[in-house]
Amino acid sequence: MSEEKNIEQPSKQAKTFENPYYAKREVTGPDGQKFIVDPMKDYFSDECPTVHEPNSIPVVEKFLNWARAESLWVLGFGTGCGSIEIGPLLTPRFDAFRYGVMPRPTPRQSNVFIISGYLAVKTLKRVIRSYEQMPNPKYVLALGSCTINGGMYYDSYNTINRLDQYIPVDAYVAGCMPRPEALLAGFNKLKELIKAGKAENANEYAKNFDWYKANQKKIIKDWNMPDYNW
Amino acid sequence: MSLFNIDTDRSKYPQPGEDGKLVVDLDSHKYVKLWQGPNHPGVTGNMALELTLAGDEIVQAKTHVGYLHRGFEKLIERRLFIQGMQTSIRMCVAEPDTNEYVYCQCVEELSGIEIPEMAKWIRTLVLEMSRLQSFLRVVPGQGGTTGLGIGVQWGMYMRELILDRFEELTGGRIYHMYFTPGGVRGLLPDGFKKRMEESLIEIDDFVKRIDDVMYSNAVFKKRTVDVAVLDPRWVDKYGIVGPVARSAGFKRDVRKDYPYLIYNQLDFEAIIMNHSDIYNRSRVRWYELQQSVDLIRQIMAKMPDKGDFKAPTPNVLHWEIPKGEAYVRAESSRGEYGLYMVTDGSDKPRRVNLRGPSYTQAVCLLEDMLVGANIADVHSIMVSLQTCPPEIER
Amino acid sequence: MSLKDILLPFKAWANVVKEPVSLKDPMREGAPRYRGFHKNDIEACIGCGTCEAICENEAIVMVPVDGVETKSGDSGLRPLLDYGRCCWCGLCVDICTTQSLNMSNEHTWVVTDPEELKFIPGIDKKAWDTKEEGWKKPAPNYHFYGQERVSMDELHAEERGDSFIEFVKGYSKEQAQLEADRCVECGICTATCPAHMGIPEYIKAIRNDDMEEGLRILYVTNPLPEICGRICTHKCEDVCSVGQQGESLSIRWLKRYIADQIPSEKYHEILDTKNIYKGDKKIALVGAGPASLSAAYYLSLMGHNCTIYEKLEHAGGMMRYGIPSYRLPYDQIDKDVKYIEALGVQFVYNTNVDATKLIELNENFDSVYVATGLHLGRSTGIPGADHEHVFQSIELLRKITQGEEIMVPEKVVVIGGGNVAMDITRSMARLQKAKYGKVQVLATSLESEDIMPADREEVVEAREEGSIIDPGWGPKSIEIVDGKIKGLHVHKCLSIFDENKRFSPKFDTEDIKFFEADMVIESIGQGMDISYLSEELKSQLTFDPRGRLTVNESFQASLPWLFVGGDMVQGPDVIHGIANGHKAAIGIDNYLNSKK
Amino acid sequence: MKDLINKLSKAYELSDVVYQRPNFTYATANKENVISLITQLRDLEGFSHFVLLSCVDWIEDNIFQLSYILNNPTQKYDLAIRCMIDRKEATMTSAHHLWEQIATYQRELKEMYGIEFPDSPRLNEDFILEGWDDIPPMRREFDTKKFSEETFFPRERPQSNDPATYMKNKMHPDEWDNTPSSKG
Amino acid sequence: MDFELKRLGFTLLGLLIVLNWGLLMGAAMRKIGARVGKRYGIPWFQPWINLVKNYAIRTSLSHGIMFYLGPVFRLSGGIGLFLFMPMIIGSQLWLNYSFQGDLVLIMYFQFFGMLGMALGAGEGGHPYSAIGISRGLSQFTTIELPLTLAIISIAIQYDTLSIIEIVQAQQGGFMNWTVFTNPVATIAAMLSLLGVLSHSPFNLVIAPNENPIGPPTEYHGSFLGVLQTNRAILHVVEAALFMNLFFGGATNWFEFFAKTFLIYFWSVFVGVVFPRFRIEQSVSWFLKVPLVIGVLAVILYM
Repeated sequence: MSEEKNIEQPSKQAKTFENPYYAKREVTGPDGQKFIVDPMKDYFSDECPTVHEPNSIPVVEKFLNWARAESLWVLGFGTGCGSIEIGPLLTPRFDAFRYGVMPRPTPRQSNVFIISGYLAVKTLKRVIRSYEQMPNPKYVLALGSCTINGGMYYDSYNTINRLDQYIPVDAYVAGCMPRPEALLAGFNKLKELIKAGKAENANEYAKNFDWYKANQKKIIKDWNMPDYNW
Repeated sequence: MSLFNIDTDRSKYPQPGEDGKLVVDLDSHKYVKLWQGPNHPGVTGNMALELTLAGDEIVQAKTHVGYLHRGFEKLIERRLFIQGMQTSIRMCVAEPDTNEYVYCQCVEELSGIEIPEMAKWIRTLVLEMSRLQSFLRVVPGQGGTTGLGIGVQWGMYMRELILDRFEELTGGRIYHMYFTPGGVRGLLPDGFKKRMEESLIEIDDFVKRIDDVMYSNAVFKKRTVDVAVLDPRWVDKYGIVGPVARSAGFKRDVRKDYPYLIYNQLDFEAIIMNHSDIYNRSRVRWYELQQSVDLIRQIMAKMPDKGDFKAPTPNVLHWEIPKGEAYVRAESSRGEYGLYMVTDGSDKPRRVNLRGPSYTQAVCLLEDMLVGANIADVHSIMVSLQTCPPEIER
Repeated sequence: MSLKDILLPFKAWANVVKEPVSLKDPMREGAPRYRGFHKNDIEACIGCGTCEAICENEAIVMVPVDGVETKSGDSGLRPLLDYGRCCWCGLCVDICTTQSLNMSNEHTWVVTDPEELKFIPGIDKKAWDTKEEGWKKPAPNYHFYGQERVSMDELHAEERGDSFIEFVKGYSKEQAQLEADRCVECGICTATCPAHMGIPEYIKAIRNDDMEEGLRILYVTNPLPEICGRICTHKCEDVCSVGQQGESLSIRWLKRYIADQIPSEKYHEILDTKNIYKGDKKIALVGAGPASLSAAYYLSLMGHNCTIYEKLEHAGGMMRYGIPSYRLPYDQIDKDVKYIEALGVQFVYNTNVDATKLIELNENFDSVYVATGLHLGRSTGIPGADHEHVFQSIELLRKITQGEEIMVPEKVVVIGGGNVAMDITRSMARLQKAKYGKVQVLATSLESEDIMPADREEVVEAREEGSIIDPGWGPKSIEIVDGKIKGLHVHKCLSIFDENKRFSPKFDTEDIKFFEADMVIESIGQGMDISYLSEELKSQLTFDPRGRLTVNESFQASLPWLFVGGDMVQGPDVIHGIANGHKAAIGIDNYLNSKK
Repeated sequence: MKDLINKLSKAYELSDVVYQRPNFTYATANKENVISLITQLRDLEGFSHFVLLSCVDWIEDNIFQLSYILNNPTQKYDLAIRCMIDRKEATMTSAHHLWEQIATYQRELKEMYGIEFPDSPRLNEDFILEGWDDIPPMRREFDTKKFSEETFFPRERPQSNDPATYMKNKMHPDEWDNTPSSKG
Repeated sequence: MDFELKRLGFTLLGLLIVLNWGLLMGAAMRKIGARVGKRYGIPWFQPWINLVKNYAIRTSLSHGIMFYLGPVFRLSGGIGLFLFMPMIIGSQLWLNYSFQGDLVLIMYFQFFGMLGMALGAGEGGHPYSAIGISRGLSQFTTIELPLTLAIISIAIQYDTLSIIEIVQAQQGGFMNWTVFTNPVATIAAMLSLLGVLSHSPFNLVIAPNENPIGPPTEYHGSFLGVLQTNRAILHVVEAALFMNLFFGGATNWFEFFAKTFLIYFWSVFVGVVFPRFRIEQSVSWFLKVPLVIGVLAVILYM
């Protein structure tokens, strides 16, 4: 294989990632007034997350946790192949509505984030944004091998291997892909955790914010968003 | 040709500037930039549309994909031929068996293996079942995009019945991993035909109902008829295949044109319509759903009961295939689905390239078709083209 | 838009009075074929790691587990499943050589700690271990690798029956590659082979059609590939994981195939032994059998001068004088021996080493290696065994191979069930066929058919050639009438070993048989001749209870200059001889280096 | 099919013609001729359906193979035109004016292989990857496993054991290695 | 006890009843809808849990004062409607604060919440909120038109703008109900009820597919809780308005529950089997069909 030596290795592309959409710019308003727009400040809030302590009265907290457990609103973000099993889950065969599970189209109103399998780096960025927009308390249910240790795509250059490095995870469901039954079991586990007061990962995220951010920034090259995007 | 009288006047839309790019001055306050997706129920799967709106109307659309990119084609270059089977299947999650088939067929063609008769029948059966379950999702799904939820509910239940049959036959619910280079991984279980027939009877009933509730629905018609009409000239320009091309009057069906497996022993005709709006595209799929049911019945009636289902292959752990290249196509529910495989004599493929119908339909066709559409129709249009992001980016 | 279009959709309301189709309890069982979580039959599993090899996700890791011993044919490793990687394709089940790995139809497992999802099925007890249903190998004839041996061209029994020409023709290239293709490269054979040959590696070389690489691999551990490729006792094939369900790989024939492909002239070039360094150390080796040849080969490579002393006129020892040429032609022995000779090893033939000579050797050489083999026959000692027509198989075989005229009667009975017994049986059959045109040889052994020590194919081939094999009988007496042997009386053998696993056969004296014979050949084992050890030396050496010299792990006897090897130490087996020759070579080298 | 190839061979110097199936043919054309060839195929020979534009990396020969697969929907046959381009200066004439979809293929090839197609629309926009700053990932020299392990830190697992080595170490710990490199 | 104080007490009690009835009715309708889709649907107590859950959300993030006030406006719109809506005819205490000419005020309050929501959601900054609001306002304007015409028609018919009087005029047998005495106005009003209760085919404003959730996209936690509370009240009160105007009102709570349920069910009955109109389609539909009927109703009673 002496020929191989002759092959010139292309140098790594040095790219700058600047989206003009997010750059500071001067804008003339309809009334002719000029003003500066800084989307990174204006479109987002970059306030750091805070720890929200549970209610100090145990009985109240227990009651609230019961309500939280019985009303799981799922963010309808199909991140990977596992999302195909969310359809059957919410339709006649399995009818998860019976168990208080309901899809919501906006992260603001969701409590449960189902990471349905592999996450491409590009999706991870959106997942982080969506996760951060979800209100505290929030729970993450990770489906399938891919979120645990890379699964099928352990050697792919574009999918992450371990989800818990980037956002805290409450429960993992084994399978590739997990069946709706397994997903329901995942919800049951989540309910158990919430009722026991063990699902406080939103606070964990706030506490270890720097660690999570460092991990996230390590692989997302085109960051282009404030550190915390409310 | 008055039917295809498309409004080609785009003078009110952004015009190309000197460098050929459209000038959309967001700061002029004439346009709004809106991202639909990836976290949005109104896109099919995990993809995003960057829409520029003037009011409710889209003046510019860009498709953004890559949210599901796993680098399959790179990964398969690292996989043995037997291992590529379960990697390739995951390229499209909505209808995985076609992936399996084209992959296995490529390997078989390049290595010169002829699969046994029984395997051909079972493969055809599985492919048709796979088309059927995909149609059961997408046909009522077209109603779902406009808010008709009950069709989706029924359809998903019917799909569950097919998935049950799949589970029984193949051992998997969604990813069947049932074809292996050389044949399939088992015969039909006992009583399968009977249970299949029971499921098909339920589906027959569903077909009628969905016609009453969806295709005869005044509001549904209002939302879909004459919306997002496909110019027949676009079919070749964009490389449109499958039901979308057929609804525009192009009789293109891989099963008829390039018969594979045992499709030439089955009795069916390609379904065509001659005005491709959302309604007709969905209607073609509805007819094909019935056709699939019929084909499954034909297959089950004609197929032999017993037989070899796998041809002997070399030891799969070090199976080397001589240098060559092959392009194999099959008809999926979305149309022609092809795999281009190049081998170099080693035990791993040199290059695998998948050509799914969405590659053109969801990128360049969608980008052009959305211009002038109402944003409320974006999801309908995407579903009517059956865009599937994982097969675009793989 | 018509009124129908407005009214028809309301038909959907008919459902409201029907019972919903939702499952009351959604936790269903998987289908009988469902590919759920793994289970493994720990007893049946041999830890071959084929599952690991086929797993594309590297989800399977072979790990040692407590409670499973590493033994011949079982690596002691068991698959650990990582459900952070698994994709439930079930290929590991399909390819499993023992069919011990299966999948249950259990499909629900939720954890909070992902580390729990790594487990060893069968060892870590799981709820689904007892489930019957789930994915199994789809059909008995569904395989991922060939199950049947590629048959080798050989002469038919009629053609071969009367000549001593080698009857197994060897593989053609296509056949060899087909056979090599069946290998799953598990490597279970490697540790089992006494010489630890790189079996999967050289089989791979066959697949790649790279014979030179193959030969290099062979010579790393075995300098007699032509010989071993024909007559090795192939312990490797007994443990071959491919043989768990189908026929084990013909590892021996493949080895022979490699050696056969390369003419001896090219050996030097391929093995890169043109200019090997020669030091000043001298070693004498007694006996030119496989052990000595092997030791001499490796010692030469290490740069030592070797001289082999052989009593008979050719090298090869038992391989030449004990094994009939239809199994091992002499030119093949010569091919291997010549190459060793070409490395600078000196052969001194027709020289009997006796007690004085041995002392002389000790004085003239730096070290002496003795591997004189087992050349004395053992007698059954039954009444009539001292008759002149009762022969020892070893003796007869030597005479046959040396071309001496021996007595060939019409009816022969052979006592013994080992490979040597088969050799003499088949040799006698050939001689009889040549002389009388028909075969009347009968072999009987103490062991019953299933535990006969001879190789299966030897027995089968012997029967093909017309010999009768009637095992399970213990010899009682030889009937002699008028000084001529009439036949052999036998009685049924019930068991051979007692509860302490000591040799103590039990017979059913009621159940008797009589084999007619003009000649009886005893082939029940061999003994060694160590007359060349003087009493003085013997007193300095130690022996084990069975009368064998005790040696350390590098085959050094209690006298540091004396190394012992071959059949004398480990019993009659060529591959063991080669292996311990190699070990002794390393030992001698170390000894010589330390002596400096 | 053969007639067509013979006809085209004269004008375009086709080589390496492989008749894969009765209705499928592969042929290699020169880099300079390819665009005019496929234009002729589209306009005159009825190959109106463009199927696929793909690239194969023959790193040993230092070339990229571009494959243009064209389909004639009326005659129902396919023709794949291969074209070899230099790996070091990977540039190819764009064909986006022939079929709208080719622009997408070219965007992908630019991103995945780093092949330039001058004048192809939106060529330099991110298509699938986002913020990629390594060598183009589909090139053969890009080691995806290494990249993945360095970037995405997989969970630790026990070391796997090779049965042969493990058995030997366990059963015969002091005996020799059988790899060809160590002689004796 | 002072009558006014007592009335206040009864009004608050009525509000509680209406709220719970609204939640229960919502759950019942969802269960019925689920049955059409061949499934069981949510448990009947799910809305209460959702409400508690939403109020228990710890994060509460405001995008500005108007964002905060939006749900408050919306709730006051709903409560305002309730305050001036007589519940049970025949009991002085369940009439709330209905007074002469309250019909006009009720028409105003119907729009009031919507406008408050518009301002609040607009401040949220999410483009989908803005799109939802602009869609919602344009659609609601056209929904109001036929409703207003129908109300004008019955105002002319009964010659009053007081709901109590309209109800009392319908007493004495169901043949006296407006639905029989003025069917044209009833049809116009019932068609616009479909829009008022924002069910299919007129719910593009909050459609998930076309527009994730519309105006409340940014609302979460207790804000959403307020909106849900309002929704429960509003649906009952709207149904009560139609009950009072067209179906003879209620003389006891049982009648109240039955009638509001059926009126509410009407929108579900249509909503389940029809998909959504686009906004311009629904606008033109309201302007074509109910508006024409409404004009007809007015002309008939001119």
